[in-house]
Amino acid sequence: MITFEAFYAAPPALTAHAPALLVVGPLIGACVAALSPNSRWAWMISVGSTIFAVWMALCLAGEVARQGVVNYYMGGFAPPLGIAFRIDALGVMMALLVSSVSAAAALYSGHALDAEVRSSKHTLFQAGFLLCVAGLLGLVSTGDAFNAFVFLEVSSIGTYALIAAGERRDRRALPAAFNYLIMGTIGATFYVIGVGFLYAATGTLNMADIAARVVTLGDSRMVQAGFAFIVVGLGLKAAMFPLHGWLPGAYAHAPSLMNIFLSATATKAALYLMVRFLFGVFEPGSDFAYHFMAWVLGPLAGAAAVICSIQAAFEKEFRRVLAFSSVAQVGYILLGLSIGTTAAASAGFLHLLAHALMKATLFMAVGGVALHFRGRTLDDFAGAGRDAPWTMAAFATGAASLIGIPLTAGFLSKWRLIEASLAAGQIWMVVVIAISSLLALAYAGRMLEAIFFRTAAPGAERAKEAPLGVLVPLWILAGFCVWFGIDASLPESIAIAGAQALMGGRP
Amino acid sequence: MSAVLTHFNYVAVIVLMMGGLYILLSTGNLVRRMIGLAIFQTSTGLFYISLGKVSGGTAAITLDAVSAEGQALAARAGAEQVARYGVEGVIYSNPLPHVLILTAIVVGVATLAVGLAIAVRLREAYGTIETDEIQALDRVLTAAGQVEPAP
Amino acid sequence: MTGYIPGFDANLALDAILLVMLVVIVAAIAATHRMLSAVILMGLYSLVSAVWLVVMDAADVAFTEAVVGAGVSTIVLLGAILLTRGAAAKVSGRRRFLPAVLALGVGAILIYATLDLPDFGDPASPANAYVGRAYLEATGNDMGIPNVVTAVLSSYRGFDTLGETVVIFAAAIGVAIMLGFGERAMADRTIEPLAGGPADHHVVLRVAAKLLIPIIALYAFYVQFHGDLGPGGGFQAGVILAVAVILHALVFGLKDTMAAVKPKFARGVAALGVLLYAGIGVTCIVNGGGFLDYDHLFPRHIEAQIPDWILGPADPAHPHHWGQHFGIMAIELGVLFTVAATMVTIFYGFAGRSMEAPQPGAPRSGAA
Amino acid sequence: MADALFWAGGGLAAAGALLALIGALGVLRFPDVYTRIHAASITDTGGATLMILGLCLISGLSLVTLKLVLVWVFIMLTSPAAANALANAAYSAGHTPWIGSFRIMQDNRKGGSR
Repeated sequence: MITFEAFYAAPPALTAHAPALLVVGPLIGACVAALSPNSRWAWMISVGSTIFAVWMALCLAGEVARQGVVNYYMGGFAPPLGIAFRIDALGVMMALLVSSVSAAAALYSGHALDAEVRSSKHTLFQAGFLLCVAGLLGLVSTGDAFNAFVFLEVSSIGTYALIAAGERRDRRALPAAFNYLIMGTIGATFYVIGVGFLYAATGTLNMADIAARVVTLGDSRMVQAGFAFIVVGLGLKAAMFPLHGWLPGAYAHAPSLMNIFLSATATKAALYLMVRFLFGVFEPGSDFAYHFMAWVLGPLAGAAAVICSIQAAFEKEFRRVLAFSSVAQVGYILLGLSIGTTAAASAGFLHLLAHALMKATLFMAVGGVALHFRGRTLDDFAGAGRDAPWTMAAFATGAASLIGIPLTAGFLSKWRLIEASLAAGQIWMVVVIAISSLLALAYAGRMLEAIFFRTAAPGAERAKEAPLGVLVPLWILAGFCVWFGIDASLPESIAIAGAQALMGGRP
Repeated sequence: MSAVLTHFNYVAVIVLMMGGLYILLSTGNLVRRMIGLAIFQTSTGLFYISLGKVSGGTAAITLDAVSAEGQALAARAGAEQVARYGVEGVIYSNPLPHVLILTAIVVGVATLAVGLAIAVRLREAYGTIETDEIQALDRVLTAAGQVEPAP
Repeated sequence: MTGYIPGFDANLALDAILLVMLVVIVAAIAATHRMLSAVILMGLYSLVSAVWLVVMDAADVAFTEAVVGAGVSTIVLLGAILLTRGAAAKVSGRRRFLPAVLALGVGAILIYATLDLPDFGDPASPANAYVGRAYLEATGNDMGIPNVVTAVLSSYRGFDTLGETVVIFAAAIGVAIMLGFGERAMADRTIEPLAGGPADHHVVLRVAAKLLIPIIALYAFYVQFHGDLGPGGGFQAGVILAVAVILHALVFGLKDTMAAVKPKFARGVAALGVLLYAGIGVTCIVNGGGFLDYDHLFPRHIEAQIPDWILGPADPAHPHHWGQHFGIMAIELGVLFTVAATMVTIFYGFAGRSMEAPQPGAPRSGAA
Repeated sequence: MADALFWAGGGLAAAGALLALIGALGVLRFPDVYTRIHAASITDTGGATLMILGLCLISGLSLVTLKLVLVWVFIMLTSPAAANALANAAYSAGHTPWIGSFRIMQDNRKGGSR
C-alpha cells in the first residue's frame, strides 16, 4: 500500500475519530447549508465539508496502511451490542472515491446550480447533496448490517428528490425519479428482509459476527433466503443487469451535479456492500456464494456488458448513451469479481476506479456545456468541438478511456481484466470484453463524430465553452484519467490492497 | 404444536407482504403504488416484530418482579420458564427488533412523503398520474424531439 | 388478564384475529378502485397493526405506527389524492397476471425459508437469546433507565437513530425541493380561513380545536419526557406536536398557522435538531470519548463538581449514569425538533400546493 | 371482590363493544349520510364510554384509572366534534338530508342518496 504520510498530517485526536467524522462532517455541513442565507454560502459549505471528508478519508487511509483494519465503536459499545464501523483497504478505497468525486462535484456545482435549479432552492439542494454524500460514506464504512440500510436510505431519499429537481429542464426527470424511488425502495426492503432472516438465524446484526455464526449453520434455509434477498435487493440498488431499468432515466434526466456524483459513486457503493456480503459474510460459510458468482453473477455481468452497450449504441441522447454505458461498465466490474481470484478482483476494482473517473469526466463535460445550451441529442452537439474546444477535449479524453485506448485509465483496467480472465482460463470473458469494447468504440465514436467532425446546422443553438469554475474540476478529473493510464501505481496499489482485504489471502 | 400453528404469524405477515407487492406492481396509478409500497414496507416490520416476540413475555420496560404486575406475569409464564428465560425474574420480549422497526417506520414515512411529493409534481407537469399515459406523452414528445420543462 | 379462562391464551387468539383483519384490509385495498377508500383503508391498516404491535409487546413501535402510520401518513396521502385527483385509477387486465406471479414467487421463497425459522415466541431462538437478551441484561447497569427500547434506540444503537433523524430531515428537504414551503399560500391574500369567515359553520370545530390544541401539545411533551420510563420518545412526541400545528391549520386556515409557525422557522428547527444530535456526538469526542459515547458527555472535572441536589448522590456502582441520562434526553430533544419541524414542513408543502394550483371546488387546504 | 369487579368491568366492556357493533351495522343500513354519521358517532362515543368504565372497574383505583378518564375526556371532545365537522362537510358538499318517512326513503332509494 502506498504511503499517505504526506496527507494525513492531522492531529492524532482527529485521526482516531476519523471514521465517525468522515460521515458526521458532511452531515453537519448539510444542516448548516440548509440554514445558510444564500446559495453562495451553501456552496462554500458544500465544498468545505466535502474537502473535509476527503481529508478524513486520507487520514483513514494512513490508519489502514498502519493497522490493516480500522474498527470504531459508536457510543463506545463494542459489537454486537453497539454499532461498529469497520474499514479495511477496500472500504478506504470506496471512501476516497466517494469523497473525492463529491468534492469535484461540489466544486462544479457552483455554476451548475445557477443554470439548473431555481435559486430559492439552492441551499436545500446543497443540503440534500451533502446528505447523499454522508449516506454513501456511512454505507461504505459501517460494519453493521442494519446500519447499512439506514445509510442506504439516507443517501437514497436525498437522491430521489434531487433527481426529480431536474424537472426544471426536462420533465422526464419526474417519472424517472419516481420509478427510481419505487425500485430503490423495493430493493431496500428486500435487503431488510434478507437481514431479517440472517438476524433470525444468528441473532446479531454485526456483519463480522454474522459471518462467524453463519459458518456453524451449514445449509440453513434462512441463510439461503437471506442471501437471495440481500443480493436481489442490493442488485436493484446497484443496477445489476436485469434490474437496471430505473438507471438510464434517473441518470439522464437528473441535474448534472447529481448526474456526475451518482454515476461515479451511488451504484458502486451498493455494489461494494453486496461484495462485502458475498465475500465477507456468506462465502466463508458455504460454497453457494461461490457457485452463485460463477454461474449467475458472471454470465449476467457478461450479458450486461454486451446488451447494454448495444442499447447505448442505439440511443440518441447524450446522457442516455452514457447512462447505458454505465450499466455495461458495472458489468465489467462484476466480471472481475465473479472470477473469484485476487488478481481478477483487483482488476475489477481498478476498473471501478477508472470508470468512476471517466464517467465523472464525461458527465461533467456534457453538463458544463449544457449550462447555457439546451442541446441533448447527438445532433444538437454537432460542431460542439469547435464551439467549446476545452470542454470537449476533456470529453474526448474521457471517451478514449471509456473505449480503452492505450495511455488512458480505461485501457489499463481492461487489460488487467483480460489478463486475469486468461489466467483463470475464462476465455469467454475475454471475448465478451472484446465485443463490448468494440461496441464502446461504436457509441463513443458516434458521440465524438458528432462533436468534432460535424458542423452545426445553420441557425441551431450553439454550444458555449464551460466557465472556468467548471473547467478546473473537469480537467483535474480528465488529467487523472490520463495520469492513471500512464502511471497506474497509485490506483493499482489501492485496488490490490482492496482485493487482498476482500479475499483474505486467496490466490 | 404443529408447524402451521407455530409459524402462523410468519405466514400471515408474508401474505401481507405479497399483498403490498401485488398492489404496488399491478397498478399504474402512482399514489396507489405508494400505498402498495407502504404496505410492503410495514409488513416487513411486522415480520421483525414477530421474530422478537417471546411467549409469556412483556414489553421491554423494566418491571419489578415482586410487584403485582410482575407476579401476574410470572404466574402466567410459569416458574420454570421464568427461571430459564427471565431477566431478574421477568420475561421480556426482545427489544432489538422494536428498535429496528421504529427506524424502518420512520424511513417508510419519509419515502412516502417524498414519493407523493414527486407524484404531485408529476400531476402538475403531465396532467395525469397514470404510468401508461405518462409514457405515452413522453413518447410523443421525444419523437418530436422536444422536451418540455415542468411548469 | 388471561388467567381467568384456563387453557386459553387470549394473546394468541388476539394475534390471530388481528392478523386476519390485516389480511382482509390489504385484500380490500387491492380490490377497491376508489382512491379515497384505499387511503382510508390504509389508515385502518396502520391502526390495526398498531393494536397488533401492542399484543406483540412492541409498545413503542405501536405508538409510532399509530401516530406516524395512521396519523401523518394518512394526512399526506389525503393531501396527495386531493392534489392528483381527476385521474381515476383503473386496473387494466394485462397488468394483473405478471404482478401476481411475481408476488407469489416472492411469497413462495419467503415461506420456503420460513419453515426453518424458530417457532413463534420461542425464547431460546437465536434472535431472542443472543443480542436481544444481552440488552435486557446490560441496560440497568449501563444506563439505569427502565425502558430498554429507549436505551437501545438512543444509546446502544444511537448511531442508527442519528441516521433515522437524518432520513427524516432528508424527507423535509425532498418535499421542500419538490413542493416548496407553501410560500405562495402565504402570499395569497384572497383566501379566507375556514373558520371565522362570514358564513361560519364551524363554531363547534373551532371551540373543540381551541380546547384540544394545548392538550395535544402538552401531551407531546409528556410523551417526550416520559420516554425513559414508558413507551414514547422523540419521534412520537415530535409527530404529536406537529399534529397540533396541523390541526390548527385545518381549522383556522393555513395562512394563520404559517404566521404563527413560519415555514422558514420550521426548516431551521429541522436542521437544528440534526445539528443538536450530531453536536452531542461531537461533544463526546471533544471530552475524550467515542462519537455518541454519552459517558463522556461531561468533562470529568465538571461531572465531579455537579452538586448532589441536582443529580442526586453519585452512585459509585454506575458512575456514568448522568452522562447517559443527559445524552439520551438531549438527543431525544434533537429528534423531537427534527421530526416535528419536518412533519410541519411536509404538511405545508402539500397544503400550500393546493392553493398554487387551484381546482374547481377544491377545499382550501391540503387535507381538509 | 376483585373477581366481581372483573366480571362487572368485563360485562360493561362487552356491552360497549356490542354498542359499537350496532353502530357499525347502522352505518351500513341507514339510508343517508346524516343518519349514518348519527349512528356512528353516538354509538362510538357511548360504546367507548362503556368500555372505559369497564376498564376502570377492572384496573382498580390507580394511576391507570386517571389515564383512562383522560382518554374518555379526549374522546368526548373529539368524537362529537368530528361528527359535526363531517356533517358540515356533507352539507357544504350539497347533500340534503332525507326528510319524511322511512318508506318514502326506500321508494326513492334508486334515485338517491349515497
